[in-house]
Amino acid sequence: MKYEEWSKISRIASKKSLWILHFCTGCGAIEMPPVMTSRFDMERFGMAPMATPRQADVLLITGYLTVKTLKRVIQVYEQMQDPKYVVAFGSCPINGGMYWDSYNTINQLDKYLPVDLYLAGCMPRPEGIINAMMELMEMIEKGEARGWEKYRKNYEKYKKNQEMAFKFGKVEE
Amino acid sequence: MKMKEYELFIGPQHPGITGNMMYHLWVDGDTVVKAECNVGYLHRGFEKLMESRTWMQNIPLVCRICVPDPDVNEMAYSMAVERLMGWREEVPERARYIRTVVLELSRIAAYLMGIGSYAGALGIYTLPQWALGDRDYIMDIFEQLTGARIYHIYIWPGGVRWDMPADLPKLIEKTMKYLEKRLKLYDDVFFKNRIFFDRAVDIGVIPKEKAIEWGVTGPNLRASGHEYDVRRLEPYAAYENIDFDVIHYPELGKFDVLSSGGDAYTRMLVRRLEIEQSISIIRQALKKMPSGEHLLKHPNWFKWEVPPGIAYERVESSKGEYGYMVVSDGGKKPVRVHVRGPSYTHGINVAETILKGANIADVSQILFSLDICPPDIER
Amino acid sequence: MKAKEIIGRGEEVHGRLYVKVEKQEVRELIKTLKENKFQHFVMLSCIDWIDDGEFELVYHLWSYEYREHVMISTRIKREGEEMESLHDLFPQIETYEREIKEMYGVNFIGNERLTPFFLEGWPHMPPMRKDFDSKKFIKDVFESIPPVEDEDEGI
Amino acid sequence: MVTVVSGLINVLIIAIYATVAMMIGILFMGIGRKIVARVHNRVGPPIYQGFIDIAKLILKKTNITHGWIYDLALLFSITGIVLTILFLPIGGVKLLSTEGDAFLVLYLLAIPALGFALGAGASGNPNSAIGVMRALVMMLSYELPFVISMVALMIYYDTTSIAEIVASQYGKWAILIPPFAISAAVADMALQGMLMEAPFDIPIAPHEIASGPMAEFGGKHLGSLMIYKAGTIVAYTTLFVDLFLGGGVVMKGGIVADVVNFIVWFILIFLVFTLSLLINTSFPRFRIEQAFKFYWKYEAVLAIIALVWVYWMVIS
Amino acid sequence: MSVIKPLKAWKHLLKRPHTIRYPYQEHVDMEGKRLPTEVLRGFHSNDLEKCIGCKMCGMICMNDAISYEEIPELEVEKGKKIRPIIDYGRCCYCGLCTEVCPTGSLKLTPNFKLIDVDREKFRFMPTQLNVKRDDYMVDENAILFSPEEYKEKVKGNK
Repeated sequence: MKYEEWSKISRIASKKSLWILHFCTGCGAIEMPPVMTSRFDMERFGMAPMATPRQADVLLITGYLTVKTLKRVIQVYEQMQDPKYVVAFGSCPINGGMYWDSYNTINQLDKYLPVDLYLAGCMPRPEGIINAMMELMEMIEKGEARGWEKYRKNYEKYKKNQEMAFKFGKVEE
Repeated sequence: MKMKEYELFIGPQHPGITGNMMYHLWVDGDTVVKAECNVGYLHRGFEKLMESRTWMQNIPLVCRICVPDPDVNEMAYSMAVERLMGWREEVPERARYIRTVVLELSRIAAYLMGIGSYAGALGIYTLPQWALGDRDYIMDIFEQLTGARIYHIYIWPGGVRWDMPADLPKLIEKTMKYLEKRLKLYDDVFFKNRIFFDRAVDIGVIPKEKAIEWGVTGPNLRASGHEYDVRRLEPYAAYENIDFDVIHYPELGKFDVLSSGGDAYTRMLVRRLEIEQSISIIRQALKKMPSGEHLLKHPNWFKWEVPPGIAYERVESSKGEYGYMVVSDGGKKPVRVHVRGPSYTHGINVAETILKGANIADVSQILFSLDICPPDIER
Repeated sequence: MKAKEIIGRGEEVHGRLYVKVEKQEVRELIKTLKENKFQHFVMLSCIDWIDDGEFELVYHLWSYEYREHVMISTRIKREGEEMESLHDLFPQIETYEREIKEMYGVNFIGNERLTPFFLEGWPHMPPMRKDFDSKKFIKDVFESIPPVEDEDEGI
Repeated sequence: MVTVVSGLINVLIIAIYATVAMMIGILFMGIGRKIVARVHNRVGPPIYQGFIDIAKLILKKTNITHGWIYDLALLFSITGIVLTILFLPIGGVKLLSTEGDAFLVLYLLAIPALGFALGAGASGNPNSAIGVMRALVMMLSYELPFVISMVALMIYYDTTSIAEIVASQYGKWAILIPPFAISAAVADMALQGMLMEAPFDIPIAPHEIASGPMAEFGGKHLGSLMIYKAGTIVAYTTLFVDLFLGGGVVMKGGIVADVVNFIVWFILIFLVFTLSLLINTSFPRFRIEQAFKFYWKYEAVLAIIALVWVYWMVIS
Repeated sequence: MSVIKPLKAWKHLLKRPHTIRYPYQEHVDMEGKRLPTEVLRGFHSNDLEKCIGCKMCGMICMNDAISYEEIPELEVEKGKKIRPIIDYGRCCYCGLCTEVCPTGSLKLTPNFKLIDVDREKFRFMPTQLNVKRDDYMVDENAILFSPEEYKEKVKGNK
């Protein structure tokens, strides 16, 4: 069994059983319960909410991120085990959304975490979330979801950006 | 032999926490000795943003504060602006009834989510699946009425944005009948369940005499025995000519009173019975709804100046008393908008006092029974 | 207005009793109101009147029996004036004071829990004050952080 | 030479025996999630979801370990479970069941739980420390009624070998005899505790202590933990079926009888597992001291009543 | 306070679950009406001929989501040649721009499906998309209601 077949099987296996971390980081988390429960039931795709980062594969950034949450999100992201994926919901992670001029929210999630997939909608609908998950599955199967490798390679750059955000820019200002 | 106290973080990433906040517990064996709340994970500085937006631009911003129950914000903000503009009596009658229907539908959706997550904290995963699945039918109603599932941007100062379509009352009536049938099943499976009684009675008690002083409002206050409801104390929308009774501690309808009140058991039953009240309110409102205009004429949105003054309006949300203080100096933008989220007192002072002496297993149950919504606290 | 008889002064603004008092009388007023059935402390707000150079602290009280709302408002200087803490009357005042200390920089004497509340490690001036320009803050803090490009795109 | 070959064949049979049992366990996890989903009024995952989950976990790239105790503890529990399965006759096929293995199985019940606790303890997460304490208290509480009901069985059939009990139940299942109906109910509640299904899933409560001992397990460790869970499903339901439902022995005779017995055994453990799952869907979770009181007060009394009744029947 | 009553939950085993198998089955509400309805506030659609480039929508939008771009080859009798470009990394789908648009050319369509890896794809100029319900929706002839037309439709049945 050459390496390609083996990694293909592991990709198909991880595609069919994506475990999502139970962490509502922003206001988009209100559209997760309908997807997780009986009306849309994401478990038929093998997806299940997991309590701890160790067991999770997918980290959902549902909406805006304040600096305080960003610290916890990065801790949780680093605890998750590779291969891990980040999906960003709504307009806030793309370019700041409605809180673009708020002093406490970060505008572009891309500067701090490698994002595998963006999803439009100021609070995407459950159908949108399921579309995004199906898209993520196809990307995993084709091997394009390489966010975690990007994080490993540019680790110092990400860390520098995160530090600047945590200190709210230059301290002496 | 005093066990070494160790600290436990019910952190922002934890299924047993309602939303995005953190409790720092000092634990001795199995009981909590001291609890400290750490919030601020969802602080977007709403009030700072509102000061840099005109009166009409604030409406889409305002409804994003409390996520499970968004219409309450739009209503309170719109009432405050109407009060300042002097439109309080001129709001069309039909708009008042549509607002009542929207608020009650939003309350049922928030209660279903509250009951579902509480039952999940107790360990029965059937009820969250049912409750949140049935909540989705109400989201379908909102989508056809307002054009969006969660953030409706539908209640404007002076009325409602669009009129209610003709075929919607039929759909609302059908959904209400469906919900009533489902509520009977919830009672059999959870509310009359022996283990719910074992786990929830006399847990996290808010004593009746201390409840008002701690600033407890809403279902938690009514569960402690006070018969106070903002819809009855300061009627708004169309609540004067709709009769509903305020559920509070001693009268729990068909459920037997098993505790001294103010505990998690009574709080959940008050929420459960208020769903039935909301269903009957919606039916009466739909029956009595007159025809007519649904929105007052707005001045030009770019040059809209609200006369100076300070106004405070309160609305009964599913979490408690939701208040908006709006201060205007006659300019195009509000000088100050201060939001009184009901979970401000429930989440910090009340939770820290009643978590003392609780068992670790009951910490998440108490927090869910208080139905704390963290964006209320830090806006 | 029943509250007007109890206090004796204040004018009715939009259906609420609005009372302007000096800084020292606030504790006295709230205590009398608390005895006469105004037991529900609604909230404590702080309004920044930057042109008059003052903060306005508004204490909101509500009585369930009379169904009336009283706003007790005092004015304190924007720079360096302190207010005494009233958290012994109502426990939740302590949290409101924490928030106002962090957002406006008003120091409350006697409140020992004025630790940072919402913002962790905030080095700049309190953000809710009107002279804090958040758009400029965004430009030089968040915009100046460079995006992370990948040197070799296709791996 | 012959003994070596037959020895090897024996080892091969035992290996197949254990893997088949594990595969059935993983299949049951998939079917179980489907049944629970149906009660939740939703569709639920495909039947083979258990296999996919374990495959995904084992093929994870990184693997975070907290020292060698943390790694070996899992092997400790998997061997314990496989050993328990080997000592239990499946469908009448008696593998290692000898005299006095009833007590051995009781002892083997404790090993996997200890291995599980060892691993969780080594992971250093406060949540899993609490979870370990709860798991041990749970084990202590459901052992007592289960042991009493087993003693009642042993007195009635005056043997200590499970294979004997299965054989002597050929015509008449033990559950049909009045006193054993009570001890079967007691054993079923204890089974609920062993499988960690609600209302006794206190150690792995996600809402209270972030899935307790399993908080730190991820990747390959979690995969082996799921195999251990699949093993427990088969082992404990087989134990219950062997003791009270005649171990699925319906026909005697050659290969055809073995196949029929195997099918009957499969159906019986499926029914017992489904019953425990359905109880799981309709009850919230006990607190740990309530569960302890439930087992030691109500269950133990019932078990003693059945024991006394059996003893009186045996004397007269 | 009973132990037998909760077992009533088991009768769901015989019933068909009310889950919507979404990508393979339409999202339908209780009365069989297909969702999302025409009223849903999704992506914009702008009739480039009717639009006069008056920048009113840009002024009302508090998220600065709308910027403008010159289209030289547009022949237009009155108004400027600039057309709005909407950045869906800022837009909150509130619809205030459609309420303010004097000529009524800017409308909100029920289309919501936009998923991509690259951030830039979320910023585009909404043209008069003959909004084909995206491929997950079966119904091709999407009736396109703007809030004003919707009001007429509703006013009819007062």
